[in-house]
Amino acid sequence: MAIRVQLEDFDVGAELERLAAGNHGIGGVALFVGLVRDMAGGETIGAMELEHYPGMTETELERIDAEARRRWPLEETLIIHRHGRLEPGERIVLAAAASAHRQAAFEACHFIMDFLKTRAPFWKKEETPGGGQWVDARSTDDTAASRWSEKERAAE
Amino acid sequence: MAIRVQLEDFDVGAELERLAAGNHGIGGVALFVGLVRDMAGGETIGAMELEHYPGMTETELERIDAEARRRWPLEETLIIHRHGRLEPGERIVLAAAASAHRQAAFEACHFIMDFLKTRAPFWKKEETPGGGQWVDARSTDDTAASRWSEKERAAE
Amino acid sequence: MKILYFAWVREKAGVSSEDVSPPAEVTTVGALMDWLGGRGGGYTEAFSDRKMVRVAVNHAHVQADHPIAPGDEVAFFPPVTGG
Amino acid sequence: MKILYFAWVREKAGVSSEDVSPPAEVTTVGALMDWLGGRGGGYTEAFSDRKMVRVAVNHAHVQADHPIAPGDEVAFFPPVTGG
Repeated sequence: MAIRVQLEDFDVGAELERLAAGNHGIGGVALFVGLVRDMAGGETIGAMELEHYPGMTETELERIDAEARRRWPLEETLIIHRHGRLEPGERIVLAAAASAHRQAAFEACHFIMDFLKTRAPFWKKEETPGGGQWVDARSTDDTAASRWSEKERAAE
Repeated sequence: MAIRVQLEDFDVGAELERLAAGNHGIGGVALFVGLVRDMAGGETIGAMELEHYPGMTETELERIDAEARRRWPLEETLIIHRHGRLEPGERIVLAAAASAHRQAAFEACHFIMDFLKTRAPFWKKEETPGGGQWVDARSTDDTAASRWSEKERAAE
Repeated sequence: MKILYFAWVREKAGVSSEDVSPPAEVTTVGALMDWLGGRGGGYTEAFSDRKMVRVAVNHAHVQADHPIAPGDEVAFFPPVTGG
Repeated sequence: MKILYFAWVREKAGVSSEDVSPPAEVTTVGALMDWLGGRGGGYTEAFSDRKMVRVAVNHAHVQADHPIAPGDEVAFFPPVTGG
């Protein structure tokens, strides 16, 4: 249940080690690592600038994390999101969910990423040969997030 | 597209680094790490012995990997599974799937784990206070694997 | 009332934050957008395509009918693109 | 024909592998299980609950009606529990 918003890179192996340390009730950890790509919509990306809303970012990530823990029996969770200038290949985000069983870990990690994509206040500006360009939100991200609320309705 | 069956532990951070190295078409990597729990069915587990079928194990993991790559547009995949004696908290398995987009990475990683659980020839014997006990296969694992074939049928 | 702007809404408005005292009849987020955008120049441009502007009041996502009060922190920004 | 046993099937059979030459009429996995189990002792016990025994021929999962040939490697084991 840790949330971190930072300029610096993170060490996935060390974070996993810390997450699971001493908790032998954990049977599986699902992780997602987002990386900067060098192409988007046919354009070459030299780098990207990640702007965010300090204060709200942490609050919103905590809300998403709390909702994941309400929905699934999780032993541990972790969300790290970087901001600032990032080059292709660099790590942007890490989401991890640890549970006794793998289905809960997988679903919670996927849920966290889907909601982070549509609710956490980050904005990407890509450096392309034609200049800086704000990334458009993708409708597929809204679709991905909405399937979790459908699941909830179906379960009621 | 690497498969490894080994006695030794593995370094998740180093494996992720190697998987994504130099491939800037990767936008996301989904990973799953399975760990030995210290309790199962109300019994304390002192350690577990993982038996496997050398030769068939690699072949079966390659089949699962190839099927994942056929179903989703993946840039890279990795499956590492340990055998031998493992104590609570130790890593058992790592599955990773890298793709341009997160949905493909998540689904492929989940698919690999669900199929590994029902098809890869590994057997766990747990050391409990009452002696060694072979772990029973769980019907929920069959259910988890079968939902992927339902998806395939629905898509036809 | 503290107003914050992010990403291209910030670039169009030409400022990243400002302190404002809207008239008493501005009681909702929607009315605030009308009033802020009505000041002309970059502000008008920032709010010209209202469907593309998202709002948070005191760090929580809200809709245009959400009420506002003098001590609030109100932020305007495009749909988020993190992750 | 090489026969392999794993996990509790191995423990019940009392051997991990053996080379056998079943009679010519043993042409399927199911018939092979009958023949191997018919040898008594641990073998009979290993195959007593047939529903709990899985089979692979030459490293591929198969069903009881799968054909077998002299050069095959046939393995018997419980449902797998890795991961």
